[in-house]
Amino acid sequence: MTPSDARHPILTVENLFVELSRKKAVTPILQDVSLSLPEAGMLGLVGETGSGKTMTARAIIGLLPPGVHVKSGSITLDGSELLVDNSTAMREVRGVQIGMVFQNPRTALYPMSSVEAQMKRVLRAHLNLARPNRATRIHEYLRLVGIDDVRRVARSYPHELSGGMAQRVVIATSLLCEPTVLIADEPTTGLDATIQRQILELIADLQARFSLSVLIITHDLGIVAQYCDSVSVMNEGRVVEHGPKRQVLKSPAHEYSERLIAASDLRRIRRAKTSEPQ
Amino acid sequence: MNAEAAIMNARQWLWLIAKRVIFTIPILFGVATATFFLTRLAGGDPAYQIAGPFATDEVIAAVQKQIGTDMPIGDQYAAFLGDILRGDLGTSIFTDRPVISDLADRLPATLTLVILALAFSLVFGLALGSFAAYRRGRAGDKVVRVGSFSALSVPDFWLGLVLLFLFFFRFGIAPGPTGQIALGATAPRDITGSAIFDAAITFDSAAFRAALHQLWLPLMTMVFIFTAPITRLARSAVIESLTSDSILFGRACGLPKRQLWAYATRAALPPVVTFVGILFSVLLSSAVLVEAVFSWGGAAQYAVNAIRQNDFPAVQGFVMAAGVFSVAIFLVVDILYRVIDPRVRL
Amino acid sequence: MRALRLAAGKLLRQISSASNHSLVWGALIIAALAVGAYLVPAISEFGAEAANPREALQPPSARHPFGTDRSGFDIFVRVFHAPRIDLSIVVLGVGIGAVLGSLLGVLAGFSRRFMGEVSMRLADIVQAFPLLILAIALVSLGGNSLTTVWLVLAFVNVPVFMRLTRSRVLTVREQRYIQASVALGNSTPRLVFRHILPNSLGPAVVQFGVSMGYGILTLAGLAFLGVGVQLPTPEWGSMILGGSNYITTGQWWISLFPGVFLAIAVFAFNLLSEGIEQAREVHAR
Amino acid sequence: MSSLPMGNTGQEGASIAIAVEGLTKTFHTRRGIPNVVAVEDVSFSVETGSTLGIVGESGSGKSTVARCLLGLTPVDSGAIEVLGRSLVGAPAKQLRSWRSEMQIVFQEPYESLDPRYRVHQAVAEPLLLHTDLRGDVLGRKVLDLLEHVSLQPELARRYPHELSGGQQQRVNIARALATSPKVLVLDEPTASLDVSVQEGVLRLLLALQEEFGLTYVLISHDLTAIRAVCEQVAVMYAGRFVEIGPVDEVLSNPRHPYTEFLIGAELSVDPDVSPLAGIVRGEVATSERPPGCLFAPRCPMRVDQCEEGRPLFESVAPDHVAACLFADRSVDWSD
Repeated sequence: MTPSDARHPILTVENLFVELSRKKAVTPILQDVSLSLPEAGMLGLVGETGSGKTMTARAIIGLLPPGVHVKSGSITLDGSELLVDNSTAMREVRGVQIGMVFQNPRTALYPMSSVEAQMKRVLRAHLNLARPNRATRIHEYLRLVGIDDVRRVARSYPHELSGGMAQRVVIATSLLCEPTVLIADEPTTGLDATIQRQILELIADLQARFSLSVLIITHDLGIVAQYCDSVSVMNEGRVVEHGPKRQVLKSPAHEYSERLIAASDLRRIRRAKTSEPQ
Repeated sequence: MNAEAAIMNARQWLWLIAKRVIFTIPILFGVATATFFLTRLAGGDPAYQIAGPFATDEVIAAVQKQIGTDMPIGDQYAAFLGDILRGDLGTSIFTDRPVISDLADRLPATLTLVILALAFSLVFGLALGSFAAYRRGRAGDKVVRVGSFSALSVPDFWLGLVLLFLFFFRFGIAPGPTGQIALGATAPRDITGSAIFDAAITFDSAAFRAALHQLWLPLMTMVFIFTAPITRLARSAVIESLTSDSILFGRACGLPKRQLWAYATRAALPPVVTFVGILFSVLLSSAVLVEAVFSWGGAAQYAVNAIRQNDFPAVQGFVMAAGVFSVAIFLVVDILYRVIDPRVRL
Repeated sequence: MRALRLAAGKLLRQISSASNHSLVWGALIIAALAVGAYLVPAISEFGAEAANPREALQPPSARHPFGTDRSGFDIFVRVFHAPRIDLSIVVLGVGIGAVLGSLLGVLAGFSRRFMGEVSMRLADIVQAFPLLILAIALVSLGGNSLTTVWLVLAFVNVPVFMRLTRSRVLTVREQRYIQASVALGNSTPRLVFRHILPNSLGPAVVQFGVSMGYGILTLAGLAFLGVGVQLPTPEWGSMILGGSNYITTGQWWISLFPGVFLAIAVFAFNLLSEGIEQAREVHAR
Repeated sequence: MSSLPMGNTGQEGASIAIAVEGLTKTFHTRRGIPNVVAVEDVSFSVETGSTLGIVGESGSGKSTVARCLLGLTPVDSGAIEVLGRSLVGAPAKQLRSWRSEMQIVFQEPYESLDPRYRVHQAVAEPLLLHTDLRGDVLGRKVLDLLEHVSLQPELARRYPHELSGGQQQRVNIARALATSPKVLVLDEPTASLDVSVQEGVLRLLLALQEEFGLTYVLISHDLTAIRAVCEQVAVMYAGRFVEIGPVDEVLSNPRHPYTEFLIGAELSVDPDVSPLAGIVRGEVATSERPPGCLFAPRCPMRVDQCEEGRPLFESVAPDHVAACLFADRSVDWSD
């Protein structure tokens, strides 16, 4: 780990090994992954398909897919170890201390209930609020994520919402019980440029207002460059480089990060033809 | 504002139901047409069968005149449709009573069996299927999977016989194949024709116990068979919803297990409900055989006897009635589906 | 001879090491039933239709492993003989229904509009009837012959396959590779036969196993009601019927063994169908 | 009506490969649901051997334009001329034989390949349809094509699901190039690929263009890809072109507020280059089509006049037009 950030880390992952066992074969998924999310900071976790970035997020929140399990390592949230075999304790972490936002907002919401009904269930799971206060809080959070027509959206079913609107509802739901950490797994992939900007600005705004610590998982280096403080680059299940974004993006130390940054800058492949004077 | 929305909503629902009911009219018409032509096509002129193999030409001609088959086929068809619209399904040759009242007497017995079997199979199937889904890959799941897969292959009528042998002949805890009401047993006041239902609504506990005693074995036969496909379907549907993004998000929000199970099971309901519509006509087929095994005396057994005795109008009447019931179930399922799943609503 | 044995052993090892157990076992059981239908009667001392009233209603013994029925028929031989009737009629009936239904399904799926709608409503109507009653009515009114039985099996299976194939065609034709094929310059007939059809038949193949199982049950159910195949022809359903009156007096073997074989046959076809589905999933991945 | 936005691009004698005039397409949906206007009055032309980029967000109608260009979707009105042939109303058989000269590569590399065709079968298909090549000659040609898109010959016997996304897209490109077409429509060819793979595919496309003198239409939502490959760019919003011009000119000097926003919204990999401060509110309205400028409901410069009619194209620089009443003014994003 590079202790480049002076701030106290709220979430740390140390020497995490995760593997997939199917029948007799064991495939390593994550190898010696270490991360450090500074308090009230925004850390970008970048990598390509299959690099293990999503698995890292799911290991943190304790929701690895069937057959995938942690072999060794440590994950601590505000000093306390999360990798203890206790599902009830983990349930008190999810939604309460760590909120999570997924890539596909329209399938993340429960299709058979209205927005308000499913948000109420999340609220009831963690907080003891009187009935009218619940509705007030839900409306308050929907307004917080930039929804103007709160009453209509609260009554809507997920399939009636656009992708951007659904992602706002997902964010509102995951923040409903005031977690201190937000993990956003490709929160804007598949959304249009205009909507992507809206959602990213919203996350940045919420982060500043509530001193949220945000781990943003993405394949898009542009998001890292514009919104994060620091970045960890993953490739084939390993963190190959970590550091403040300026340092990593401007003078990458690892050969893979260098290639990734080069590939993201498509300007380089402009053909010779157009650069000639016409 | 809210009341207004509720009225709007109710109006939309009424309109939807009305639309669906109107859509069934051509299907019912088709059912009637198919009944008429299929029985005519397959059987030829029923007069020959009614009159018997040794009848003279004059007798046949008389029978033809009596049942109307001397008319051109188009006129016969028109007459048949006209009769149906008046609720007249003809007169049974064997019982010499209107087919419609014969059916009215016997259908409740059949429907008791079919509807109770459907209800129990649904409850057991959903429970077993969800259970297997939640314990996917573990021992419990394997038992349910192998069990339900094997049960799919068991012939219902044979199972009925085996159960009779075991519980009647060997253990003596079930009655023999003696129908809805055993000879000499306490019978409830006959209101609908379904012994157990009549006993229940007249609070006749002795008759209820007697009827239940007769009912449990045939019911068990059918429930055993039909729990299997529902279990398999429910299992795969619950697995699909358990692995969906929305359950993952629910878990990430820290929802309690109870809530997640409720989510997954509810999301698995639409395919199960759709399947019930298909299952109903299979259940009616099964009832034909189970009734025969247990001498149940319902409409299905009536139809089989009618076929054996070449009782042409009775066969036609039963096929028609069964078609109408199936269409009605399709209608109910279609509306239920929309109630359950907001995505296809209205 | 030795070489033959070695080859057979190798084949068996290969089969048992294959990961698709359902497919292998389903096929093996069906093959065993088919072979047994000719092998067992050939080596048995009893004929499948040889009555022997002096040995009527005998419980299972070394001489009659499955006992005898009221006419003194040896149930063992008859149970093995039965697939000759059961399997051949059902293969014929369901096979014709499947081919016809799938073809109509492709047409209905491709001509989406009017014809598609009309044929689907016809299928609705046929499927609204309880299948067994329809079959009984048609078979008994149509002269109670074996020809009518397979005709009826074909008839009731047409809508099943039609519906299935149509919905698959409707999905396939919206696939991107179909659009890509049009863009490459495929003509409509070539598009249908080279791209849409091969990609649309999978569910029908899976359904074929299920329909076979259900067809065997239907045929036996008909025979149990005394419709279609009749005693003394060896057939599982009619044999169960022959023993049904004796079940309440304790002669269980007459109905039990035919039922067990009937269940095994249906089980094998269900297994086969599941195996095919598995194989398809592996291929599609 | 709008004027044809692109005339002569300055180079004398350059031939036009694609000419589209007043293209309009409405999708008629089921009763009760309003019809969707996908493309409205779109006109453009592409010079032989050059690349036009069409950029827009989902639902802007850019993919419909791509399909209309190949005659895959019938148009409501307008004229489409590709390689001097009028596609609108052409008989199906004629259209089919023309397909050897115009091809398309779709966004989804896996979904575009028939799952039952091996790689060599997929690449051979257009050759079987349009040429007399058979047997060994055909086989050699297929291997030659695979080599051209940098695919190892061992992959020829694989099924699509046994290939990576980048390899699948190369198969699609090889198949599209098999009959040596002159026009290639690329509908988001790299959108579903990882960045490092994207770069390789775009490089390949450029090399092939150079080698065979291909004319490209590149449909994309990604300005970086457009900037890398295209000479001309058209910006599409809600079914209409709002700005067209040379790519450098349009992207460095945008005259339509929507274009300006799209450029400003780009997130640069360089942390020192910040994006535009303002963000466009709201979302594209899919069903309502007011009579005025379609962008007006979200536009920071909107005045009442904007709602009176569709703004006409205004020429702002040589070959550069924008359909905005304020094409000569820059946008004030402070909001």
